[in-house]
Amino acid sequence: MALALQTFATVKDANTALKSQGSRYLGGGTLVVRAANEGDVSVSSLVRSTDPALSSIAVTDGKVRIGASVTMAAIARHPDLSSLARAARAVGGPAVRNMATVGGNLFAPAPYGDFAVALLALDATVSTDDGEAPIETFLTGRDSNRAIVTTVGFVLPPQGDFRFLKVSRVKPKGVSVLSIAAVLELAGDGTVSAARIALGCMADRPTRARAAEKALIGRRLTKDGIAPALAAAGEGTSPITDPIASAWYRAEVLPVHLGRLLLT
Amino acid sequence: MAKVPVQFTLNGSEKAEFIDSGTTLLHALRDKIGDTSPKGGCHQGTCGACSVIIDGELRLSCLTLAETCNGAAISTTSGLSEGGVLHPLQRAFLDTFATQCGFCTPGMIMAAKMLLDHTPNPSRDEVVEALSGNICRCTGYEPIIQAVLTAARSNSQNAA
Amino acid sequence: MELRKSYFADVRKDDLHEIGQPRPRSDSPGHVTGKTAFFADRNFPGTLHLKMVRSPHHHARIRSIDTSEAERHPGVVKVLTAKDVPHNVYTILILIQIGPEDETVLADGKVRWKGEPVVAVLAETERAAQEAAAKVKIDYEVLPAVFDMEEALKPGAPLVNEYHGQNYYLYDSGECRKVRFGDVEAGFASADHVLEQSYQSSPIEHAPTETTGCVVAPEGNDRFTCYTNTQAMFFTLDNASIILQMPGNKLHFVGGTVGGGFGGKVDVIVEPIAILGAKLTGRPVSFIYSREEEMQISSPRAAEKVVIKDGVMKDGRIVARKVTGYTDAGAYSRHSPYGAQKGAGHYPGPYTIPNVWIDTYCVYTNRTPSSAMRGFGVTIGDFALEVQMDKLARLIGMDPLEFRFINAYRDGDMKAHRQPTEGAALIECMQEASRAANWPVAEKFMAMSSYVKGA
Amino acid sequence: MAIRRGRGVAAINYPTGMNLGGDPTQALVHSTPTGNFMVTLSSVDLGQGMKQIMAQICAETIGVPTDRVVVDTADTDTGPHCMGTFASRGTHRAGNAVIQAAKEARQVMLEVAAEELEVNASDLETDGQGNILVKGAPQKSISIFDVALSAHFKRGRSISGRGMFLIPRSYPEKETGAMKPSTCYAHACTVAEVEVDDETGEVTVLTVKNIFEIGRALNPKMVEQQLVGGSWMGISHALYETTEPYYPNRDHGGTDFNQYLMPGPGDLAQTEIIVLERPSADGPYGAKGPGEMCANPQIPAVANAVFDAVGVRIDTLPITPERILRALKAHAAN
Repeated sequence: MALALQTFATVKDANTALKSQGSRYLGGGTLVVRAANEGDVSVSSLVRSTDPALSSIAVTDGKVRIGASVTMAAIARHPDLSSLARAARAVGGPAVRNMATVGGNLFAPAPYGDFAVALLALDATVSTDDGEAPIETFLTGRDSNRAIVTTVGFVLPPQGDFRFLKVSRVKPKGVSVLSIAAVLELAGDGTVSAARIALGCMADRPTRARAAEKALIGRRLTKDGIAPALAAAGEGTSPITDPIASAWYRAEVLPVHLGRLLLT
Repeated sequence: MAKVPVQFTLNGSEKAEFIDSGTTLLHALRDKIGDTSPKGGCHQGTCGACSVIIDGELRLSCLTLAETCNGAAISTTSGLSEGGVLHPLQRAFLDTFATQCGFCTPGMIMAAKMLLDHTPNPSRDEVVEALSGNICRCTGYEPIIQAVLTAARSNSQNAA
Repeated sequence: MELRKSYFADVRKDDLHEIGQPRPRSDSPGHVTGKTAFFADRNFPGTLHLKMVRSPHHHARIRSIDTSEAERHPGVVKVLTAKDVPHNVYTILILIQIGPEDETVLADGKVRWKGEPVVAVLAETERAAQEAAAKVKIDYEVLPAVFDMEEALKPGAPLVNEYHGQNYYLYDSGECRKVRFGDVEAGFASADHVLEQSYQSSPIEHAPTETTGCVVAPEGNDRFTCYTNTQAMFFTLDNASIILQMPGNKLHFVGGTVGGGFGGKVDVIVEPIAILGAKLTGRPVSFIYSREEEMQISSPRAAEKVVIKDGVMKDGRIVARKVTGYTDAGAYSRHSPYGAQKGAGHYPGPYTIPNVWIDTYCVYTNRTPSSAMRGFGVTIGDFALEVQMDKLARLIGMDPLEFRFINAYRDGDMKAHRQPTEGAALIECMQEASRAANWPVAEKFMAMSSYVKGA
Repeated sequence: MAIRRGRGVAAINYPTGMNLGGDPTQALVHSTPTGNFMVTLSSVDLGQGMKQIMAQICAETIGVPTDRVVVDTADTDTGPHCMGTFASRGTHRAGNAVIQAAKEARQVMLEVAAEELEVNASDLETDGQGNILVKGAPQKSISIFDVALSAHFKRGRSISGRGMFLIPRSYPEKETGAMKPSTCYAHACTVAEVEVDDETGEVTVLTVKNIFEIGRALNPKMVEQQLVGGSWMGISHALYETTEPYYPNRDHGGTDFNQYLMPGPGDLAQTEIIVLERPSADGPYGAKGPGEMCANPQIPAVANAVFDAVGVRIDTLPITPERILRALKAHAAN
């Protein structure tokens, strides 16, 4: 079967088309067209939707809703999303960022998917026509997901609460050794009152560092204050081994980089 | 095999072709239209040799399906020089010896053009960032960075 | 870049007009306008696309190959197996009488590395070729494989390549290329210190931005024009002529404009099978490596292991050097027997050492065949030699740069392979490095010269 | 955390050509009717600039400006044999063949000019601008344009020449290894300065100072291209490159430019290049082959600098952050 593209005005119709065997949703093409070019013949039909809702960014009262077709470049240049620009720019080079979408990033296997790491730390909600799901639930079940992601929503943290770090061997654009996103709320006395930390490459998909989060509560962001969190950073992780780095190396340097992110 | 129509402008001139559905823009440009300036270095989105500008955005033609470009304005390196006069970037790449094998050059020039169109006087870091999606195996990048900075300087001198 | 004309001014005339001038490159205008024609920029109507079915196993016997379903796949024009290749067992250096023929164009009865080509599919589109390739059924009996050079050289190791009969290349000198100069054991016995160290590398890819490939067009008169990015036109033509049992006058190769080579395009891999496809179908054929094939299927720089044992005096003189080099050829020879012996001719490096013993081995393992790359036979050896030099200097408490001056070769010094040194310039390079890097060395070293003493 | 700084040096030589296989290359040179010169070869340009350099060599030998020379190469129907572009042999071997062919063509050109000017050919010289002059009497001259016209339409001479450069094969002696593996050697010395992050093992190459001795810089800008790119590749080999990161295990080989690691444009060391020229006895205008040599000395220089910085030896390439970190941990444990 030759490859064919079907374009639909609505997500509903695209979802219907995706039910046929051998079909796959086409976002920016960085995953799907690549697979086809590389000889993945399991996909014979590409489906896309030109629904404008998929390409919109709405920010109201600190609540953000980003259409799944919004590109990394669009996020990086959006004036209301400047705190996320660093995470959006962590994806690819300029051309890839003009193509790679928020929706696609949710499906990118490690070492890709740096923006999904950020969304996990933001505790985003992922919407499809079937309803909404917390991102963590969505990521866990993403391999069997068939419904088109339409939007992701989250509450924008106050300026300075969101931190992001990507470590790569090649600069300025290289894939991740690991990536870390964190949303930290500080109490008046400077101690951490709430923390969400998400990790990239420490499993085959973004994961939360719950033990480290817990160990941060009530602590100050000092070398001594974060020490228990760093000691717990690797708990529950199963880092990937790939051409970039081994699981051993990723596990070894995770606390180092988490420490540097927390102390910046 | 079902053919689908595509229509867009390439370097300002109208193009219309019937192509197989699912054909990448890179193949459509090279094999159907005959513009071989975008190169296929990886077909994975990892080398940048196929970079083109679509509606003012730098894109990888190897990962873009041609039929998604209907109505678009596409620019490639082959359309940069006008009336035999080289674009300042082309001039700078030539004058500063920034080409060796030449295979990455058209993609590099497209990426650099995108930068200079929006940032006429870029810093070195901005040049590095703009070229970061493009692989060169011959030059070690420094000559290319210098060529882009040279082109920016010559632009600003011409504007002054 | 700066040209330091003060060095060697007495042996150089600078009275040239065109040489030494930074003339613009004649190919650059084509590059910057995208008009330079690389091989893949030639487009012929009706071109067929060739895709390889490759071995998923490191070492296996092929019990059977069933191409019937692939042949029936829409768009498929031809499916090729070993029996279609007129002279299927070949080796490229046979042109310079370095045999035996040890590699198959398409695997016949056995595969010896993961990725080895077994079946070639020619179809109207790349997609049809990929789909049909997935329908080729090959029944394998997996065999034990060996990946480590030292394991491969042990008795009882799986035999990688029957055409050699043992897991190393047999030179006329035996299991390795040898250089013997002076008495190395006497040198070690007289040394103040002896240091033996081992160095290793893994395969390295040329990674040119343009992948290996060719487009073949039948000319209609029983001749075939092959547009190729080979680094060696007649070398490739002559090997294709042997493999295809086709007189050379039927072959016309056009190339010379290559998107990066670095040694990666001197194997003869894509051209013969593409010409065969064009001959058997009467259609133009395009066979271009995917990036994945370029990275993992095309020959890399060989992995090497280098063991260096040195005897050194407290005053800095190296009095004995023994080098054992192992080149990991992978499953087939390609250029590796040459690379290993090129290494033998390169050691002990640019130093004058009275007692030298060199053994270099070309070893077969079940991995991607390696071949030439920029610095072939020398790059990894230089890494080993120069790290060893640093260790020796520190061992005797000497400045590493000064230590090299003491041992540097000069005009007239006899090398281990018994050629007198000519045109040496190591000392002057180090003198300039001392200045440029602000790494001072004793005045006596700055006063040295590569010229023959007293001449 | 500590960023530790170190520097290292390495000095190397590099052979030109592949004498152990026999090493021939041929060239043909001919003039067009209006005195432009065609060089016909089958040598391959990989990006190093073969076409341009052969034009300059031919121009120098004939005595015309380079833009009067066109190089037609790598068509086996027209170009005479060349062994290929590898082993740092292209410029050296093809350059010598072009010189020989161009000398023969020049001799015919001077003979035709001599007939036109009614002098002896040995009394003539070229001015490098397209004219042939009588030595000592430069007012008596003829343009190469007119000489070529005369040769073609009046005197029936072919201004052309054949060039053949062969290094005969050297067979290593079995027991001693006595051999002549190469014709001439290029040289280099590199000093590298690095910073090593001792918590992550990451290495930053701050500076490389490369001194290269290459015989003759035939075109200095093109030599610079090779040397700068080669220096980058050397650093890349030292710290990044492998198709099999877990060698000899075959798993996890990179299949794209994201997984196959090389320094990006944001990883560049400050690179200084200094070139010395000791012309080789048998090179074209003294040139040696610099293309491979230039990527070698950075590897040990960086390795030695890493040791200087953190006190651990990494004797396995590439020198990855993981190898450094493992060595540092082993070092600390002892």
